[in-house]
Amino acid sequence: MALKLSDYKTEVHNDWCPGCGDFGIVNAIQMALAEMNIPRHKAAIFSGIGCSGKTSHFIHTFGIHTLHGRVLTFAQGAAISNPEMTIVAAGGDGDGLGIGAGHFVAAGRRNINMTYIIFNNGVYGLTKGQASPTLRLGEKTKSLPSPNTNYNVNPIGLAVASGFTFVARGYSYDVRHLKDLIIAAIKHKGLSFLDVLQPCPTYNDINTRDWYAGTDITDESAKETHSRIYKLEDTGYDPIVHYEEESEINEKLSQALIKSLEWGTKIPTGIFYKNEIITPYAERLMDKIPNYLENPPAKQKISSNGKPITDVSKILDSLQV
Amino acid sequence: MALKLSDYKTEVHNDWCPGCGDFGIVNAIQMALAEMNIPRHKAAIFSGIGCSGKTSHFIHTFGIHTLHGRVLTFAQGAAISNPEMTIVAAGGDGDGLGIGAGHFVAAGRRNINMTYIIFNNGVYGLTKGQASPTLRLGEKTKSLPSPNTNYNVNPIGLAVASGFTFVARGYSYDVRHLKDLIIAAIKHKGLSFLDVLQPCPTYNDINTRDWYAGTDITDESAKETHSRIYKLEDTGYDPIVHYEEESEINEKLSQALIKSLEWGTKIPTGIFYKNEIITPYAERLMDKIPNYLENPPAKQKISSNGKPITDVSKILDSLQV
Amino acid sequence: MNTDLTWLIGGPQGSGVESGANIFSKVCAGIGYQVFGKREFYSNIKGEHSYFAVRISDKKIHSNVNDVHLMVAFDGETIFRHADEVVEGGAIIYDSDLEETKIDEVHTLDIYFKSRLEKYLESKNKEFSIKGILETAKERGVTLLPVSFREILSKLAEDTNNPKLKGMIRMFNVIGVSLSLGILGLDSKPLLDSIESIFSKKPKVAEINKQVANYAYNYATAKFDKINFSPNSVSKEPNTILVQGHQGTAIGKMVCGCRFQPYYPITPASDESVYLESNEILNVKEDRPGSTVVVQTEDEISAIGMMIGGALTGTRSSTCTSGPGFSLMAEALGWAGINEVPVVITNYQRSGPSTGLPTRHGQDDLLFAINAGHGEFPRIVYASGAIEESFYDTGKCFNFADIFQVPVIHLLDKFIASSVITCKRFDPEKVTIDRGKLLDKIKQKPYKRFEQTSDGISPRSKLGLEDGIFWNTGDESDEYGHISEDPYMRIQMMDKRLSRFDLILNQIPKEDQVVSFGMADHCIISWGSTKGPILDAIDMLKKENINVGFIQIKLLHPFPTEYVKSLLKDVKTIIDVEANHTGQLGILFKQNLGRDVDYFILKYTGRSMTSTEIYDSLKKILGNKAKKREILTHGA
Amino acid sequence: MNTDLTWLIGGPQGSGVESGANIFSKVCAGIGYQVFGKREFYSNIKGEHSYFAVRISDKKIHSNVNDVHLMVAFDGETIFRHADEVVEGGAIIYDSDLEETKIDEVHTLDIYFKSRLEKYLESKNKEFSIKGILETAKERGVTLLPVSFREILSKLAEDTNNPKLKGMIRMFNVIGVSLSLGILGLDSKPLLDSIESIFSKKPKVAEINKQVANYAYNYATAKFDKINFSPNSVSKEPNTILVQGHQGTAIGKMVCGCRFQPYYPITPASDESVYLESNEILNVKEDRPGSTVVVQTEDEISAIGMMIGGALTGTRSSTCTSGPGFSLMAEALGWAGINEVPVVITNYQRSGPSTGLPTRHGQDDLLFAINAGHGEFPRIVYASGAIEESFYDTGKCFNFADIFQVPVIHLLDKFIASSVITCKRFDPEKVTIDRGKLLDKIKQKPYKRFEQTSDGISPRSKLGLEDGIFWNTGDESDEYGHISEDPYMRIQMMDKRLSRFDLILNQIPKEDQVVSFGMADHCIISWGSTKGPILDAIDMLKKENINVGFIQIKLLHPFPTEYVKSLLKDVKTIIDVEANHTGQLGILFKQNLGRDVDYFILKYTGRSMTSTEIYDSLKKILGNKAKKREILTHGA
Ligand SMILES: Cc1ncc(C[n+]2csc(CCOP(=O)(O)OP(=O)(O)O)c2C)c(N)n1
Ligand SMILES: Cc1ncc(C[n+]2csc(CCOP(=O)(O)OP(=O)(O)O)c2C)c(N)n1
Ligand code: SF4
Ligand code: SF4
Ligand SMILES: [Mg+2]
Ligand SMILES: [Mg+2]
Repeated sequence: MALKLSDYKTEVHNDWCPGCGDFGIVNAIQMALAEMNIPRHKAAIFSGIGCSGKTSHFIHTFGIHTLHGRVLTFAQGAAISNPEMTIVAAGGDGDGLGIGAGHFVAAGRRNINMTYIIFNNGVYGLTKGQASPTLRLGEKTKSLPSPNTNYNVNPIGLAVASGFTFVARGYSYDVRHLKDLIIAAIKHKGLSFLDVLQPCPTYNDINTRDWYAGTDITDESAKETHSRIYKLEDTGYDPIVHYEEESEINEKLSQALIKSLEWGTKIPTGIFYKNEIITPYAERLMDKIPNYLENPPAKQKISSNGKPITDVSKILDSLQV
Repeated sequence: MALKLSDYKTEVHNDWCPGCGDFGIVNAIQMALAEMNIPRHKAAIFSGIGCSGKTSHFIHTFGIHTLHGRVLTFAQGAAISNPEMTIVAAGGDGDGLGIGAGHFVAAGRRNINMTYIIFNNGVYGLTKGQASPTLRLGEKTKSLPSPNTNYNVNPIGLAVASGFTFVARGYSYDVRHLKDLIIAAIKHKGLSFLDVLQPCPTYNDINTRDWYAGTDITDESAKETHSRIYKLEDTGYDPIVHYEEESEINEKLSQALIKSLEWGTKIPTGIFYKNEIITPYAERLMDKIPNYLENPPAKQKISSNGKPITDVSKILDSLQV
Repeated sequence: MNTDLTWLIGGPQGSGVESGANIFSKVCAGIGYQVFGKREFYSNIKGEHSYFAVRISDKKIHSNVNDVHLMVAFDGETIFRHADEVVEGGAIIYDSDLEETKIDEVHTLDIYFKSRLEKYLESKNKEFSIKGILETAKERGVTLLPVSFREILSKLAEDTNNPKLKGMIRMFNVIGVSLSLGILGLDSKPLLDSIESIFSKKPKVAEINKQVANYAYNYATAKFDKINFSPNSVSKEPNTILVQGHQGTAIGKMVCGCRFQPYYPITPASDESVYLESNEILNVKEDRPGSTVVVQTEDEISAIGMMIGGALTGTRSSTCTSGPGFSLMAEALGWAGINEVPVVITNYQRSGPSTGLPTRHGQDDLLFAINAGHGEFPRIVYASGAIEESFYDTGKCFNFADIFQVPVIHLLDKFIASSVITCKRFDPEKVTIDRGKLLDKIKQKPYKRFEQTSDGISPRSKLGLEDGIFWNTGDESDEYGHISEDPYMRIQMMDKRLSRFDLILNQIPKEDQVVSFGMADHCIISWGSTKGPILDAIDMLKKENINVGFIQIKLLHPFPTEYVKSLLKDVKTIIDVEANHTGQLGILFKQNLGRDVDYFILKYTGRSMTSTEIYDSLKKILGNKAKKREILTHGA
Repeated sequence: MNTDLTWLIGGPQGSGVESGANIFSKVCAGIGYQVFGKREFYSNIKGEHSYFAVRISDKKIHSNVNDVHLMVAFDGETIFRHADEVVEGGAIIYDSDLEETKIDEVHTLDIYFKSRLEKYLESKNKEFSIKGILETAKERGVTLLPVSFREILSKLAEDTNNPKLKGMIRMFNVIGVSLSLGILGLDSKPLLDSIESIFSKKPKVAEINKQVANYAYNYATAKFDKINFSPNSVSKEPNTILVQGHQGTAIGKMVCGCRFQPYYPITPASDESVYLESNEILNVKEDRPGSTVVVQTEDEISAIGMMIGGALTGTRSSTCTSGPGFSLMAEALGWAGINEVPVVITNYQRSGPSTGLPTRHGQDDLLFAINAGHGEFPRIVYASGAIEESFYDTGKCFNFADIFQVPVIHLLDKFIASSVITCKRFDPEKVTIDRGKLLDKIKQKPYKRFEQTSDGISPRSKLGLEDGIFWNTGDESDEYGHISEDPYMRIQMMDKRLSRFDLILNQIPKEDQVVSFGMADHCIISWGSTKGPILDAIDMLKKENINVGFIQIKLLHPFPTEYVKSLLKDVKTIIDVEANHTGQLGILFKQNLGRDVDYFILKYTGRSMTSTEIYDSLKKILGNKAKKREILTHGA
């Protein structure tokens, strides 16, 4: 039975600020789940702490609202234990790239089959607008007492450098495009990362909807739109690593890194990098545990009538004196 | 009075394994301090936990042996409070790129004037040889029960992506070159990072001294050496960002990233990237606190005869009803 | 009758409730009233219900009470949630446009509250709407004062020929405050002055606000009678300040010389750091300006690491956090402990466990603060009971850290953090700075950081000090600070560090350890911000000629067992008052004195205690009608 | 006389001390002796002093003793550090090439030990060399058995025409073991068998080792007399295993169905995870193979997060750590608590605080385990006293976690981790698996994860279960798991979770809470690995017709107050035995029973207790000659 979009919505009152970019992201996730017709109990949304952290309560799948900065750790644990689930981790830029940056880097190295979405709004929303790691040096949002003293982190660059095998960027007000990216990310075999540009109308008065729309750089007389945002796929950009050769991989990596540095009047969205040649974690595990995917931890029978069925007699024999 | 190399040595018994690459790094640090003639009380070595963590006890300057993964946090706190000190942070690859990766990324964004040296041996030495984050996927050192299931982190790439403004690589058995790199790193205005390739003869039987020397790829009959290691400076590579223009910065960034991917039969050492155009943290602070460098936290007088001398009367006036 | 009046303002987060309350508090304080205000809010940025209860009095007050005398509601939720708190003779000013609002139309009302409300209205035979709830209030003798806020704006827009005014719903708070002042019969000048001072940098905004204020004020005086509880006139006490929760510790840090504060944002702690940063440049007597370097770190692990790094350079260093952040500091706390690094962690508690109720009050981290971090090492856990106290205690905490060379955990909480009170102007002259054995020059060489001394405390060098080189390590170490695994060295060093506990108990003045507010057969023990409501409740009982004793324990670790024992030796009934579930002070008390607490008065709804609640519970206890655990529930 | 013999082997880390001891233990166990061995080592990979003391007996033993009967030293440091432990009638086998070695030539000796040693030698008028220290031993009646290890190798090299053998100093351990067995008059066949089994995959290496062993064994029997303490012959008990510290919990985890173990390496915990991973593929009766997925994470924060994630899928999940790692888990522990996630943290304690003595023993994390994490939430803290026990307890811990839906902290320690013992073969048949209210199918819809039930425990769904969708949050939540800030919901949920404590105390069988080993006027209370030496010390006293009682407290939180009280009601003197400084169980005891402990027997040198030490202290206590705190110091 096909599920409708509304099936993926909960009745929880959504208390994000009016106009918040987060709404678009939740919609896009729900649309993606619906379009892929993923049974609700086969999906789990893990989220961090922040405005964005509330996401898991608005989606009618399993919803695990974790700790600040730790969403990837919980999500990976679940994904390893039950690889049949569709696992989406979601959280703020402070959550994922500030306090959680260490897990971000480590997750890239593991390449577990799941998706991570960062709500990139340049601020710490829920704690009242401090600078997040993506805010640029010297920028002063209205919520800051003085200009930001930190250089920004480049989420796309960091993801690529950390070994994520699918790296993309979306924009929270382009919900359809974002939905397509989420579908591509979920379908990707390995760890996929989505950096979503998400205006925070309450605290970030720099990277606003208007700013992304380029109203400040649009020559009104010319009656042209100059949205800062464009789509990589419209430029013929090819993000895919096609074959297993160092030169190919390096070329696609560097291309992604160089693209990730583009910011200002032109901001690329779409898929920056996609590599399905690097094995996902499950395959690596199967080198050691051949039936891992067939009989993963969550599926294993461990007892019968309250008695253990694991047979450790060989091990005990080896200890016997 | 000029200090001798021996003045920078302590009497602490060094219990690293015979042949450990760590010895060369400590020597290089001591040589650098001596060559720069830095008064011993003007320098502090902070270290993490691991074999490498013992470093601070062998050097006769202030020596702060911190916690696993936290060396950068302690060191940055000291560097901000007393910017007159020469601060060197040192630690293992597990320490800095595993448990400490989050601080690594954040430190890059801050660009505090200090130096960070990672002892890159591919393993967790002190806990008996587990894979460190720099060990490559599928590699199996003698201490591992099965091949490594994680992709490796690229320290140079990660440093560049994280905003470090001086990024270099040394080799622990080329002590003179390493010493020169350390001097350059200490002199750099901002945060400098040194990835030091450090064979661990006890646990890492892949990246051994011989391997770096290229004995496996050396054609004995040809009587040539084919050391894997070469110096970027010998190839005319220019790591420096010369002027403040996006194209220049991006070019030098991407060049460094591409170079950092080189591994296998050719391993570059030397300076990958150097950018003194990005302001160090102290300068950013001075935008808000003009006399910060002149009167930093550690130098401020706070009392006179046991009584506070800070005058908060203006603040209290503003609260007065 | 004395003045004792609670004014409550409520509305959606982001609609100006807080600034409305600030204006009201400022005006009242300016007139000379004592003020005690407290803010409640959701973990939300915009839209959820938030309110501010401001109590004013002509006597010193330390807490809120249950009763509300005048309420201003510019949204429906406030009426639904708070109407029942308004007492007979009190009044509700509300937006008359709301009257038809049904419960179901207020989307921010959670189903649990809704069902209680509906049950209540049903029992009173009222419809499920604002009208219904207001009728119940009216029946209890509450005066309803409907005002169309929009109409006021429209009228004024017409009068001033400024059509923009019409839609300025963010003026609702100023209207509410102005109406209130009019109804209370208070002078309008202080209101206009305070608006002017708040918007001193935006004269145009100030002007509009003043127009609105004037209009609403006049509207109220013309249209409504004064309410019963209208305040007496008072004379202003000199040297009074109106101060918010985070300002006590922040100004305390400036004064006592804290110059480095790395922190990671977390409610309700970050306000302190933001305030420190906004005042980062410091005037220094007869010297060039100083500064507090405030650094927003990547997480709390970094914050504590940086703080320790700063302290090693001799800088008085601190961080400020709350439960989740403090949990992350557990490991490094032990490092500071074993290396005898003086640092101060200002810990504003909130409701746990885990994320818990992140914007709500709690005192549930006491035992954790005492035991945080693996292994055994000395530390001090010290708690302040009020904002004013927190100013002076901050200086003491830094002295303790320096003198005893231990980490100090200064416990505060959300109740303190989101209160605003009047108190005597902080007096920096009363603060002393004692850096203990911190050295400026090395006399004895070679210098040994962990030298065994007669009192167990070694002279302390700092990074950069000539001839003062030392080593630190988280490992057990010798006197130089180099790693040692020698068993006898281990005993020496463990004994040295842990002997600190006795020293602390001997050297900290008794009155800084425990404050006794009088003894009686029944005696309250407590710690932290419950102090205010307890003091007020005791006062209420005193008026009935009932004496209840109270000791406030400020030094919670090491525990002043002997002193507390001596204070309580004649006490028959011990009543433990705490904002947590398990009665943590009671546990500590038993652990140290071996004596059971007789009664617990506990609250763990995340809302702070009122003096009314404590008074009621004490009455029950005194009348032998109480359960062993009295659980308090007041407050939306 | 019964057999009761301690054999000690020492040498630099990395020189084969451990494998030498393993061979010796295996041989003795194979013959039928009971074995209790313990390893001590520095936080170092190569070169620092390490030793293994193996006690064998024909009776069941549970600990080490102070006395050493036969010592094998293939380096100078071992002689310097341990010669004084060898008793009259005992013997020292040592490398005769070392005789001239001076103290100063041994660079790994720290100055603190050196100065004590020199003082001692000075007092005995001996030179500061191996010769000097050996003379003191000889004067005490110790037999010196000098052997040139190198010569043995040379001779054998000649005999076998294998010149490579000459330089194989890593054979020293096999030589030492073989000499020892010869001197003890034990059969050589088990030795050769065990070498063969150890090197079963490297037949050439096995061959050489056997040659060396044979040669050294014959050398000893030919050249030396048997020593006084030579063992009696024994008959082998069936179903005996020789097992190391980490294997109890690891095999316990396999049996009870733990299928996911994320961990971060840390001494002394990682061995368990490595062992689990080496045995990751599991035989399952009448089913396809199962597996334990062991993941090395980036840090302990990730380990606990992943573990929780795993547990949410219904997988029995666990992690394994020690002090510093556990500190980092404090925050997420609270998340597991508020979300009622069943997880087991196996916590091998070591000496704190901070990095402390990372390879040494300690029991100093008890109060921290009980209080870790901000806020209040239910958990179980459970401690095992021995390896065998830890196997069965592991299964119990997982049951507790599942039944009560709480995180369980299973406390073990370094003493257990680095012991090797003989015990009865673990019996998986005695293990039961009880997953509590874990659902396989949802019956009642809509499903509410935190439904209020009569016993306060809700049926538990898991990720992937149809119709079993739930939400979790670290925030306070409603029955579905959605955030709720409602004060009454808060009370309900806090009460629900914290009512767990009573349930735990009521439902865990008493004998799993506290084990009583007999009562007497004097009674020991203790927890964890002190159990072994206590039992042996009590046995020693029994031989003198002195009875001392002992209760081992296994369930430490919630504390079984009433049961302990009832057990101790007639006890006059309570003696608390613990490997820490502050007497943490004593604190807990006071906190719960209100009763003071009369004596403490404490050790915090990082070395585990011997039964001799406890016996000595008990004698002092019984003779009224003890201090309140008896501090133990034995062990290099
Ligand atoms: C350990 C810990 N430290 C601090 C906090 C407080 N905190 C809550 S949300 C948040 C930041 C949120 O910023 P971001 O991750 O960017 O999410 P956003 O609100 O912008 O969506 C912080 C610091 C916390 N919950 N836990
Ligand atoms: C919080 C914490 N977790 C684990 C450990 C145990 N530990 C000590 S050293 C080490 C790893 C060392 O590896 P690396 O950083 O690469 O240093 P190396 O020994 O290789 O120089 C670990 C995991 C610890 N000390 N603290
Ligand atoms: S504060 Fe910003 S991110 Fe948070 S809900 Fe409001 S608009 Fe969205
Ligand atoms: S284990 Fe490796 S890194 Fe550590 S001291 Fe030995 S050789 Fe060096
Ligand atoms: Mg954000
Ligand atoms: Mg390493």
